[in-house]
Amino acid sequence: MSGVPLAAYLALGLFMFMTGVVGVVIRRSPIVIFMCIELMLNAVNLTFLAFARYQFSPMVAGNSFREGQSAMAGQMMVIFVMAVAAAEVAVGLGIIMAIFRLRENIDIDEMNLLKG
Amino acid sequence: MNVPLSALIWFPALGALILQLLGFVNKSKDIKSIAVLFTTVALGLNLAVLSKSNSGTYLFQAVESVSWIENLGIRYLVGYDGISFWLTVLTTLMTLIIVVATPETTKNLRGFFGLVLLLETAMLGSFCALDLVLFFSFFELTLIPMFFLVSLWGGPNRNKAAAKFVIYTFAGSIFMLVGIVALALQHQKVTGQLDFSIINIQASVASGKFWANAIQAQTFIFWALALGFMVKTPAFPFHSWIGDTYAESPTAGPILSSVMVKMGSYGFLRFCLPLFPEAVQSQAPVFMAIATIGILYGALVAIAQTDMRRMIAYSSLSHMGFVLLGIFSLSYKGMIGGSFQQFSHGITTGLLVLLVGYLVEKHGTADMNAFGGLKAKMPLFAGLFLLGMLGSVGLPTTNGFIGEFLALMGAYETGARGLFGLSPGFAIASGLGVVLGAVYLFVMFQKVFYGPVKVTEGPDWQDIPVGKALPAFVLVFFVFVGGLYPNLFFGQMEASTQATRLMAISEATKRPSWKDKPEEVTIRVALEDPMQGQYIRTGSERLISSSRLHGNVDEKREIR
Amino acid sequence: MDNNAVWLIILLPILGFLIQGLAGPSLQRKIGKKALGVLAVLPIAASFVLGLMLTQGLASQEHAEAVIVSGGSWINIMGLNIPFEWVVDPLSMTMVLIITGVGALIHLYSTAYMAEEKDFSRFFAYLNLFVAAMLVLVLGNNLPLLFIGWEGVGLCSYLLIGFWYTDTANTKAANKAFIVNRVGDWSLMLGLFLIVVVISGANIPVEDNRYLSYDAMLPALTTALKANPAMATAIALLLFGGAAGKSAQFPLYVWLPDAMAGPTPVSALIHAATMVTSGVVLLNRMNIVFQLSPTASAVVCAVGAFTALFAAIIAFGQTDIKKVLAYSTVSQLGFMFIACGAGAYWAGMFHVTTHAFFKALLFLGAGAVIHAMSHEQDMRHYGKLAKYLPITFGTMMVGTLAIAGVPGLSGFYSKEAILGSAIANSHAGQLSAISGWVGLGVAALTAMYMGRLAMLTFFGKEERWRKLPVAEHHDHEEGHDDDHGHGHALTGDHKPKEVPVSMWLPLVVLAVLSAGAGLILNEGKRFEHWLYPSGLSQLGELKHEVPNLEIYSYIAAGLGLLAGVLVYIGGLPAKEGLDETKWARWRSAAANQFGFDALMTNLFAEGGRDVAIGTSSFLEDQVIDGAVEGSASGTRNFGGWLQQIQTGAVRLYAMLMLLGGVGFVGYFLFIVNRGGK
Amino acid sequence: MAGFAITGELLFFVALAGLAMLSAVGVVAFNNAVRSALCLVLNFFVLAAIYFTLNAEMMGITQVVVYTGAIMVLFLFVIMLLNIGAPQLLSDKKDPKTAVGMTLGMVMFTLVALQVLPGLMSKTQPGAPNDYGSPVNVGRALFTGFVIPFEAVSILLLIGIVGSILLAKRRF
Repeated sequence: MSGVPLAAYLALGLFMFMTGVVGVVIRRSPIVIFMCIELMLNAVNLTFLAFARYQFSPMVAGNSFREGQSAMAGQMMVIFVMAVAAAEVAVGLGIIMAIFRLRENIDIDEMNLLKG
Repeated sequence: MNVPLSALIWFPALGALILQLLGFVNKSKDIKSIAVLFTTVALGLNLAVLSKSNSGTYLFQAVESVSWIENLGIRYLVGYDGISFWLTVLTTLMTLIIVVATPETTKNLRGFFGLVLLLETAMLGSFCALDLVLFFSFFELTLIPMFFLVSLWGGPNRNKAAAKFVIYTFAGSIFMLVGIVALALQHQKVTGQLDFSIINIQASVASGKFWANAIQAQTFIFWALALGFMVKTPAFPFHSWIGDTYAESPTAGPILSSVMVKMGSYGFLRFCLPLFPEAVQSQAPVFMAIATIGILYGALVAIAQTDMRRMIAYSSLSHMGFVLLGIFSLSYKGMIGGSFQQFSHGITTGLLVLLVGYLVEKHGTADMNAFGGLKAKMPLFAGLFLLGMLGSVGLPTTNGFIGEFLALMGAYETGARGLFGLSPGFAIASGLGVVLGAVYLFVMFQKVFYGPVKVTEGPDWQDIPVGKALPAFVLVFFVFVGGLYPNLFFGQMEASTQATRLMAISEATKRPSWKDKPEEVTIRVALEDPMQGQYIRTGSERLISSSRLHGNVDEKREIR
Repeated sequence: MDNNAVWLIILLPILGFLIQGLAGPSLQRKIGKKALGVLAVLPIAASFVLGLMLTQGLASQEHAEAVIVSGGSWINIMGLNIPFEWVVDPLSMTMVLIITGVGALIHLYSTAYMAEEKDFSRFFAYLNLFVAAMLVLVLGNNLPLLFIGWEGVGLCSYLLIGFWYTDTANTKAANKAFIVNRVGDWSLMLGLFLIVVVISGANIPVEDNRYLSYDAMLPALTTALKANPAMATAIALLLFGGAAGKSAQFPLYVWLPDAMAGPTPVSALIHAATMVTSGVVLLNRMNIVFQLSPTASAVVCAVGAFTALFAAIIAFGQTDIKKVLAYSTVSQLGFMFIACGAGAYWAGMFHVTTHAFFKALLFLGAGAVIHAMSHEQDMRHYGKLAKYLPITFGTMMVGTLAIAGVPGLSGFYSKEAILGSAIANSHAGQLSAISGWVGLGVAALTAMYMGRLAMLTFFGKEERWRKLPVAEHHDHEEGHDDDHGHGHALTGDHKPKEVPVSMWLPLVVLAVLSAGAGLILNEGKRFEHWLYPSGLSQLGELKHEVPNLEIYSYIAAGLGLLAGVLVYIGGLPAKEGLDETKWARWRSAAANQFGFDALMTNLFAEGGRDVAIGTSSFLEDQVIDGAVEGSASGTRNFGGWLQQIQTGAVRLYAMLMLLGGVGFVGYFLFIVNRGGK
Repeated sequence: MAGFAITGELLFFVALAGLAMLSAVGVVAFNNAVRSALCLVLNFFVLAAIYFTLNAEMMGITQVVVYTGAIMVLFLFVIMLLNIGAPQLLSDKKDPKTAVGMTLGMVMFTLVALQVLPGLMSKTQPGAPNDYGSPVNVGRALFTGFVIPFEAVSILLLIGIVGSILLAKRRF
């Protein structure tokens, strides 16, 4: 039904992922870095769904998966990624708030508590 | 009463757990009473298990085998024989002594006794484990309680001492683990079965198949295991943890340690000799040299110490040297002397440490220059100390003499006959250690107990109360029992010691095996000397009397 | 008499030890020192009586045969069986009689000598234990039992020398005695091992695996050694090394003079009469080994002769009355070893016997003098004591003449036997004859320094202690409980008093023995036939007939005594102790043992301690522990260096991660994939 | 390149993809955090649309609800709370990291794209049934085969809630 090749979805996913990676590296604001992480997660989600749609394999692993469930497994992963992302954002933003309250500054280059 | 061996091994750990859970018992006196109860029961269980012992066999007794990690061929396999027999007694006895001798004023008594009991389980487990992985687990389990005992109840430098002890011992064990795995893989290579049971591995070794194409590997694996045991024993030059550990531990530390070091020498007897016959034979001179250097070096360094506990630590190095000397003489007398010395070292060192601990408890120092003329104020204490000291220098009629005498005789004999590339020089030089042993102990005794009284103030300068001296009396009793009636101990050890020796020195197919059928168990003649290619008949060999063996006794082989 | 009584002989003193040691202090309070003293003497005396009865039984036989009383087993393992077993034979019974007889007298003497001592029971506990250990040594039928006694007497000697332990010098002397003895014990132990190795190596059957029991061992050993004489020399020398330690032969004699720090009865019992002779007993027991090795015998002779001469010369330099007697003991022990080296073992034992009598007498007499002189031991403060201490004087003179070798007294006969057999026998080659002649010279020297001792103590022109300052207040009667008698120095106004009966009675008995024993025992070679009924027949006949030897001996003793009397008749030569005369240099050199003791001390005690401290502080702390600590700090430093990478800049981490990712992906996609194709 | 043809669907996808790429670049490129956030919202919407083209309706809906509805609101809320309007606070200085990071990103993109994508160009026909993304099917899968992970995730979310409350409290 579709004339769009799988590779196109993957290319889009890859691009978004790399954009996110570059963003994490070059931006100093922790909030933006967080957004870039969300970007990467979404790129992964896209990839999952693309494979779920195109790479229909009858069996994945063991006998616990009925035929066709690999398609469902992709979607399930997406749901879980979303849940994890939600939790992560909630906690992460909470941390940023706490740090801001503590230091009145959220420049990531000045957070070096990890310095050995 | 039929007590399973596992009940003995795990009872102290159970006791430790119960002690932690009895939260409503808060008085330190009650806690101590409970701990005494547990350790007494453990000793009782030990005797109950051993009362069933058959001294005529070298096969393992009270064997229990439970599958543990099936895929890897690891089993919970425990049992005892004549070599571990007295070591388990030493463990339960010394633990009881420690618990009785621990003053009630010790902080956090509950935790303290918990760790001591846990350590008891670990040590008993090490002495009874017949599966290499199980042995290793128990072997390492001893480190944890010991670490906390030193680091929580120790002296001023306790943290460093505890870390040094654990890391050093652990570093040695790593090699051991590698050796254990290599051994199991070799077994798989030979028989197709991955197996960590020493009974099976030794059976394969005894048949000569095991090392048939791996003589090089044998030496390497032997050294991997030996390194771990050498650190534990301790053997020169891997001994430097012992001084700090003795000096910084609470009194219980060195006493426990004096039992724990037996795990090293026991390891040589239990694993190295039966499993690596060719390597043992070829490396015997190295170990004899190590033992000799350890004896002399330990004594020499002990002379220079001013801290009594540190001195006793180095004397341990010296005394354990005699154990190694006896074992690696590969002569029957030497090995039985070395095994006996293990027991007597535990007793005499325990006694000395206990008494020094009393001084430390009262005066906060073990520096011998801080004391003087104690004999005038504390005659009973001085008398007990003197007796312990006599045991330690190996005066005849004390247990120290028997072990050293037989170990030296064995070493001399093998050396004089030139077997295994040994020379009598090892025994001659080691004998000098007996002289040096007198030097450091007697000089220490003179400084602490003789001369003008140095400090007279304070109420603490009174004699040790008889009640507090009770553990010391028990140990003194054992010092003389061992010295005057050593046959009590030899009877149980003979069959296993001789079998272990023959496992190490016989030709491949003539080696005894722990898989021999009980009705075929025989101990061949004492002076049988496979290395000379003949059995020496002196008309004096005494078979272990046939009544003590299962079934009938083989007639001794005679090649003339 | 049932031979099992031998158990009683040993157990009685042990019982005494247990009573004194465990219940002593409380008994002392309850029944007093007198009764406690009786309790201490009784076991020894009873043992003596039992010993006498056993000897009776033994002597009544035509040929006294060794009886072995076996007890339980001690060490019994495959290939080695060491039971508790006792041997009743002439040699052991002779020693038993000496030990218990002289021992009982010394115990009796001590009850008075130590009467003012607070630790009364401790002293007797040690003394009883000593007797027990000595009995084990001589009665044991195997070498390990001998070794028990050997080390046991060493321990008792240690405890007794350090009896007054608050004085550091005493305790150091005690340590020295024990440690030097241990050097000898080391040698003895190696000898034991070698015996086992030789017998088992030669495939000689030994009954019941009793490799070290005399009766089983000696025949086997003889056979084995005849095939391998080199081993005989090795064993003999190792055994002699042990004997030299215990019997204070050069160079291991150094502990004996220092051991005089102990109470005087101890010096008499241990360091004169019994313990130091155990070396001779050992050589007698193991004589076959020495017979098979002329080389070792020659060494024994040479060491004995040298020790005899060396110690006799040193004795001239001593001013402490006990030290003179100590060196005299060393010198006399040298005589005994000359005899053993020459193969006349019985002569050695003969001298052991007579020496036990007269040397115990001399020591106890010296003790009486010391007791009378407020514990002053320096002969330079004595003089003209004969009139104050008539009994002591009389008995000591008997002892002096006996040791000097005056004919008719016991010392003459035993020395005669030694010198005669040494000169006449060629077993040890030329050395034995040389030793004999040296011994004759030493006999003269002995007479001379004993004359010196007698003159300085009992004769002279003046009572020299009168020159000492007068005490400000004298409270002699208060006793010396706390300071063990060292606090009351001899003062100018001191009046010596004769000792009480319990002290002079042993002196008289010993004097009688010293005078008569030699004559009686030597009659018709009685002693030789008693000890060696069949002779050492398999080893060749022993000669000890030397023409005119008696005359030489008369001359030696006479000249020596005369010289001693003439030089010292006027009391102390005016310049003794000062270094202006030509003799003074020699005298002080002799007093210092020609620097030998200092050399040994520097070399082994000081040097050894330096080595130990050096080892500890350098090898142990720097190298071995240093390597451990070094690896720890090395790891820490390396970690510290790596730590610098941890800047804490999160973005840098991210960057590095990305870099790593690129590298990783690149590696797999290009290198691995390519390689795969 | 069999079966590969320019169809309406492809054009529609290209348009959506372009929008998604632009908005993604916008997230990184804008200095102002609010603008970045808005770009991200746009990106999420577009992604939801793309999910619909993949027949994953349920996922598309969830994307809108969870991401744009919940997460992005949270972001904007925080930005507002912290008052990050002041541009100097968050504006980035010029930094070598920018150039290096971008280069590395492009290298990585090229590497992966060149290696992975060409082999998959021919795959144009979907394998899964068309109704695989319907709420019915997703729900059935979620509550049967994947019920344990689902419950685990619920616990995770609970922990997240507790954690964020704890962090947000002024005093601990």
